Amino acid sequence: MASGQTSPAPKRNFGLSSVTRAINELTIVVGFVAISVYLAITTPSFLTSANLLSILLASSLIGIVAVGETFVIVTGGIDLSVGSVVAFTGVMAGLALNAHIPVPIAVLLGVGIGALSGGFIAFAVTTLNMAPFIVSLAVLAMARGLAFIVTNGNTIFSFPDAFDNIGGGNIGPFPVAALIAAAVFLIAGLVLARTVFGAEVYAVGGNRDAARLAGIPVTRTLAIVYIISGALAGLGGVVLAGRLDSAQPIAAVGLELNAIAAVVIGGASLFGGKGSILGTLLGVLIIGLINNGLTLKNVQPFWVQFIQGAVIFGAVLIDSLNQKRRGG
Amino acid sequence: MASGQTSPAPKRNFGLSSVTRAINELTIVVGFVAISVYLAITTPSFLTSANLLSILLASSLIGIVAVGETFVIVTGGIDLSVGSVVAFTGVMAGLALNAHIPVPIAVLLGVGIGALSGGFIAFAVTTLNMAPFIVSLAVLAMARGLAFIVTNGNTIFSFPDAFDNIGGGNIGPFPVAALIAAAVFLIAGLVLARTVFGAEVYAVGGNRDAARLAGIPVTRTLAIVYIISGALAGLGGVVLAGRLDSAQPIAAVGLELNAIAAVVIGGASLFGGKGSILGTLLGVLIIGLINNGLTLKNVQPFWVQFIQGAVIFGAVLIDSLNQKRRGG
Amino acid sequence: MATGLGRKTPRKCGPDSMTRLLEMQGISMGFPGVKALSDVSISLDRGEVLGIVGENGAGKSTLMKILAGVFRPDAGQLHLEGVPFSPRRPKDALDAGIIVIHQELSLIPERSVAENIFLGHLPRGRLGGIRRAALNREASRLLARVGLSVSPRTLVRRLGIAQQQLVEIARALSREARVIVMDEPTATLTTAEQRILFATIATLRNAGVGLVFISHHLEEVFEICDRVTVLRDGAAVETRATKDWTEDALIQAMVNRPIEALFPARHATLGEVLLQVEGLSSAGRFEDVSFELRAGEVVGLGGLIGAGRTEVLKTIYGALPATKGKIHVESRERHIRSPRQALSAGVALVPEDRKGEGLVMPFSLRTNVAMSTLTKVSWLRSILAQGRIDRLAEHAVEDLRIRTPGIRQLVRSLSGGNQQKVVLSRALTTKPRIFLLDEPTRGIDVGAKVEVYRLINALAERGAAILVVSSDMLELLGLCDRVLVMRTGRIAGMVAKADFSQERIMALAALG
Amino acid sequence: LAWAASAAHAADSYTVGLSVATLANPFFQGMTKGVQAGIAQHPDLKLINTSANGDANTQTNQVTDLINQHVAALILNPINANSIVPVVKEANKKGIPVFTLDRGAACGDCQVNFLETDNVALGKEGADFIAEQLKKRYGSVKGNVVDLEGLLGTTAGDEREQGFAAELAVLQKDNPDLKLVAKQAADFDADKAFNIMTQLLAAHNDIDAVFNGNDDNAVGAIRAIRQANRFAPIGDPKHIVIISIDGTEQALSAIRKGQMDGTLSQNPLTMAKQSVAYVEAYLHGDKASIPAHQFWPHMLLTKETIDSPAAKAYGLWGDEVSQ
Ligand SMILES: Nc1ncnc2c1ncn2[C@@H]1O[C@H](COP(=O)(O)OP(=O)(O)OP(=O)(O)O)[C@@H](O)[C@H]1O
Ligand SMILES: Nc1ncnc2c1ncn2[C@@H]1O[C@H](COP(=O)(O)OP(=O)(O)OP(=O)(O)O)[C@@H](O)[C@H]1O
Ligand SMILES: [Mg+2]
Ligand SMILES: [Mg+2]
Repeated sequence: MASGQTSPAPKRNFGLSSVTRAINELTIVVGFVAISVYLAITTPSFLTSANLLSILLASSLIGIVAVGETFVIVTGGIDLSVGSVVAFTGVMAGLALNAHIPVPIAVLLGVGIGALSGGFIAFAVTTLNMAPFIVSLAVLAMARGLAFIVTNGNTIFSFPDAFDNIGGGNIGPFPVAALIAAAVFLIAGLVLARTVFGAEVYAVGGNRDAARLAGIPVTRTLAIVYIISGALAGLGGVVLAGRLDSAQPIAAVGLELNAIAAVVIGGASLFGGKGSILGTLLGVLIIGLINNGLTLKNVQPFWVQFIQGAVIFGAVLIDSLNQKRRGG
Repeated sequence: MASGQTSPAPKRNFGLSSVTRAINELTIVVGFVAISVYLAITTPSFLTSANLLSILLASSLIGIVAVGETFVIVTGGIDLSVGSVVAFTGVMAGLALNAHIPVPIAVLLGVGIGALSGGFIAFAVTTLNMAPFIVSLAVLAMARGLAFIVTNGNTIFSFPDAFDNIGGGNIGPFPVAALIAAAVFLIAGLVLARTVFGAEVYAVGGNRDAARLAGIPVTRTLAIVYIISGALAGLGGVVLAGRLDSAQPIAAVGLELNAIAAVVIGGASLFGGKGSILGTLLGVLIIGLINNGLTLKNVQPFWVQFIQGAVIFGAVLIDSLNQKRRGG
Repeated sequence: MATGLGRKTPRKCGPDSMTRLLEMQGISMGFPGVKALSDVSISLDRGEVLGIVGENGAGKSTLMKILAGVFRPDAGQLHLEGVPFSPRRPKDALDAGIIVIHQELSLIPERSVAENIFLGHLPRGRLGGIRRAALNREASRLLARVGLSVSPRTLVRRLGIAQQQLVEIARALSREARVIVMDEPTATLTTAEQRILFATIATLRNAGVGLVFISHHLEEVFEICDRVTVLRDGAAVETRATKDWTEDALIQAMVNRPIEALFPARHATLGEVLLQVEGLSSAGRFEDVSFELRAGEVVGLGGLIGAGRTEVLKTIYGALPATKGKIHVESRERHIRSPRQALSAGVALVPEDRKGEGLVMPFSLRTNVAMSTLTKVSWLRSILAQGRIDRLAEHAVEDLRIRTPGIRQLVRSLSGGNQQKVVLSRALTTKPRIFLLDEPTRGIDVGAKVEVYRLINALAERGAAILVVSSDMLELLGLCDRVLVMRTGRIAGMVAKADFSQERIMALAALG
Repeated sequence: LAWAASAAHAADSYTVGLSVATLANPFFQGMTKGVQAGIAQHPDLKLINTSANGDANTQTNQVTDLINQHVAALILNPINANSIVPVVKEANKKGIPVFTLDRGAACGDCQVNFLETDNVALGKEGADFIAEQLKKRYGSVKGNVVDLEGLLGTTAGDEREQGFAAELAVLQKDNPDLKLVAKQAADFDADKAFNIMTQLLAAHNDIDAVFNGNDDNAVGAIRAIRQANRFAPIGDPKHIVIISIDGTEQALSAIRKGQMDGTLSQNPLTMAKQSVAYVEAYLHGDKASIPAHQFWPHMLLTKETIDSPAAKAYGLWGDEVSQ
């Protein structure tokens, strides 16, 4: 055994994975920039600060929810319940406020109920070993039902200003909701990319059996991920109720599909192990940009859905062509 | 080393697989029977032939669509577009009829457009290597948009009787739509369980790389599966338009989630490789029974969604507990 | 080889027996950052068994995947019976009668054994229906030929990994073959199955089929092959008739350096009992397993496939539930219910199925190595310290001589043996005192094997206790201080070093 | 009418089947409550109530189930006037009288009575209201108008838009400075309206008035104006006129607070009670008093009129329904 044996010198692919990832995100960035430039040129009011802030504001609810969805999707799961949970937590917080419960407690209640609902999904997925898709589909129906049951179908409205400001206030020129979303993105981005927990989330999504045998607390990781998603949906419910000064049991129908679309446009794989908060941010902003463009350009409403679908398709198409070109 | 040496005799696993499968389906059957008995005892009008036929009729649309979804899910894919495709093909067939195109051609047009839309998904999934979830989500939005665009948002109505009979007529005591659904289930059941194509569908879903290495035409199999799903959604669109003597661009919103729920209640796994048409039939009928029961028992509408969610959860829970008990 | 379901009679010899059955000429192939093959030429005659040996990552599997139509070469030609041949997908190769049993198992877990065997050419009846009766009948016949006695209706999911390997072999026999390639078919097999496989190979050879046999077990290569080609660093360095090779020459050609002893000497002193297992049972898996491991001791666990060795290891490790029994680690009773608890009790496991349970394939080497010690390579046990992770991975690459372009290489693109080293290096990061190694040298080349043995010795010398499951009899005898033998879920007996012989172990493993 | 014979039901109690399009909007709740209240006034009537959750096929299935239960009469609030026709005809065949609420069945006399609000008129009056307010502000009908449509493909959304667009076109002919700066579908969804309005406010700093397809759209518009710091009280030259349709509790509250100019109120409660009264009359053989079609009156509610005796007489259903 000659000990001087060397392995073949690393050639051009040292750190390839991070370069690859950067290129991946670059594509989205390019798409993002292209749409922005197009809108800036064709629509005078696009590049005003009021308009740009309005995009951030419009993206804040879906953004908050999409962050939670990112965690879930990176583990290879999916959470279809978030739209219904936004509605349910919104009306619960609203009912609490109408019962003169102080604002901070009502906010905590909304987030807490969201976390509980996430905990329920987590329990079913981990302990009962049920498929996330179907569990969260069941919770989608149950949470929506509960939202109607507790409100008797009525709109709950007229909340204290302190509450409304969470969704509808401004700090300086910045909408509070957008600031909250920014904080959520920042913290989640650091957690997923830089912490032990984040690494565990990726490992569980990459290969659950291997993660378990490597000593990673798979059950705990999965549970936390669904609780995060539920809690953020709860936060979304609070933000939405505040923004509209009212909470409706029918709110946010279909929000989950938009959130999932944003996460996937951002480069995550529904098979798990792949995705990032930065990607999700770009995905959310692309959707926001497009909606903004459609509004600014006064596109005929009939076309809006079609164009949104085409954009989702285009974004993922570019990503997959890129991967192909790189021989992935 | 003695060369006549044999490995230890197989112990408890002779033919275990079919027993397992039978037990699995048995659970659904038991659930199905339990619900039926409960309704029969507590609701006098449940066991009338008119009511039972109405359950079949009510289940026929979701059933036809769920059959296509079963093929897709067994390959490990998913088709979220079916609800929108039902609406789009319905209005296209309707427009054709209103342009005095003969009924059979209008029917073929509806089915054909559905197949085309499935072909589009197939192309994106196979050749472009895009994730089925996101492709079909994009098609969901695009097909819905197209349905609005071609109709200008209007309802298309007043079709020839020959067309309406497809969805709303009877042959003897039997609703034509239910007979069509029965035929679809029968043929699909035979194809999936008994043919080489069916085995290939399972193989592609069970382990795609292995299937390719074994020389199975993976791309073709996947393509056919999405085309089947699209074509059956098209057939669903025709049946629905016939039944309502009208076609609306807003029809069948969310139908995909119900169809997927039925397939999963029927024992299919969203990871692919597992599922059966018989299971899907039971899943569809359970959903039909529950909706019927909720009306017959005059359950307050607010509770309906909650109960539907709870039933989905319960069905899959039983299945997973069973699997656990067997140490699966 | 027709099986009765095949359409034509078996092709014995080509029309022109002067042309070679198969020629691969000047094959080159690169992956991003890796030149896997450069200008490799091999040839194969009818009725010949060609052995291909080489270190991990030498390019053996890549060459065969080119033949199978999985990869397309960057340069080079293939000729089949003198006719140019360029398979674009696996089906092309299969249709031409080239059957490859790939190194990675490729079965459909939720389908029956019979369907898996005939996958891709199921007997088609009217209207595309499957002829089930014929299918099961033919599958039974093939199963008997490979010595696997399970019902053709059993789901593959229910089979152990070795049984699955036999199904793969049966699958190759189901096709009308001109060339059969076996890429490490014996890696998971015990001696008994290996004997049956060799008998089968002999029959195939006599029927005029050309075979390529890849193995890291050189004694097997010497036994079954007519010629042997050595690949090193992507190049074919030498081909000779088997009789012209000696083991030393072969190893020398493979590693380009001399190997002194396959099993290096160990100078460990036995210390206190580190692991004591008493009456351990796991319902339906194994019963009443008791043994102890001492510091500095290397104990083998032998047995036939399906004996339950993997299950014993996984149960001690907390990955499977124990239904009875006690486990003492360093004289303290421990209730280990999860791998996490096992690791913190100082017990590490290297699983046998590295693709399914060992590695996260789409992740980098670095991430895979760090997976068990994330909190230790972080600040405040929660924020990852990238520099520490890099150093951990770099050390792993150095210590175990992992052949990789860099620590950020995806493990998916490492060769099998190097992947195994990554799993081993991860187990080392938790600094355990008790090692449970399940087939630790499966699919590893000789050079790497010796390194693993040295590593095991070094661990033992530092006072670790090591339990090694292996289906390689020579390894058990050469490496271990004593060998426990399992039969159908029970410990059938123990063989002390003084009594070591293959016959003793086989007798305990197989006889009633 | 051939099926009238079944009114000779000898039973002393009748089961009435109700199918509303959805319960996702307070208006339909008002309708359900109105039917329930009406039934409660008649001891001989019992109710089975269902909601179709916005899906025409579900509604057809539910009505089929009700028919198979042999209800004595059906009160239907169809999702779509055309798609309900087959099942209405089915009911006719079985001798079950059908009463339609808010939206009819497109088969003429297949229903005993069709009671609705005039959606086209609502849209038209919305345009007129805006014109009037602008005239007050500028002395002439001019200014920039935003149209937040309802959900496309629904009768309410489409007919209101139709009425609004037609009237706006008429107004624009005489007043070329009356401009429609944006028309977007807000889908009867407050959050969607909020997002669209936020962006429109960023793009146009001179919006004078917003027409809303319903009160939920208006809620979103109001909140967007507040968030953008563009709110000015009614009467202020910078005030953005908000007019919508329905009269939900939240709209009433916003009008009282001066956040919103007005809503064209319907009254689903009284309308539904009336429908039950027709059912009762019909089942007791009194068919002469039942009109085939009837527009239920609507009323413009503004800060001035909302607490007037006239409004009280008309009924503030939004306030009543949540009690
Ligand atoms: N899909 C792939 N992508 C990138 N590199 C690959 C891929 N497959 C193999 N390689 C690289 O090609 C080289 C040859 O690998 P190959 O699997 O052919 O080796 P091998 O001789 O079969 O080794 P082993 O004995 O370990 O199975 C290795 O350096 C490996 O890392
Ligand atoms: N098809 C099957 N159905 C049920 N149980 C099975 C089946 N195959 C194996 N088992 C059980 O699983 C246990 C161990 O199987 P496995 O092949 O993994 O054993 P092993 O000794 O670890 O073999 P290996 O040599 O492959 O490591 C045995 O107790 C056997 O009874
Ligand atoms: Mg190899
Ligand atoms: Mg084993």
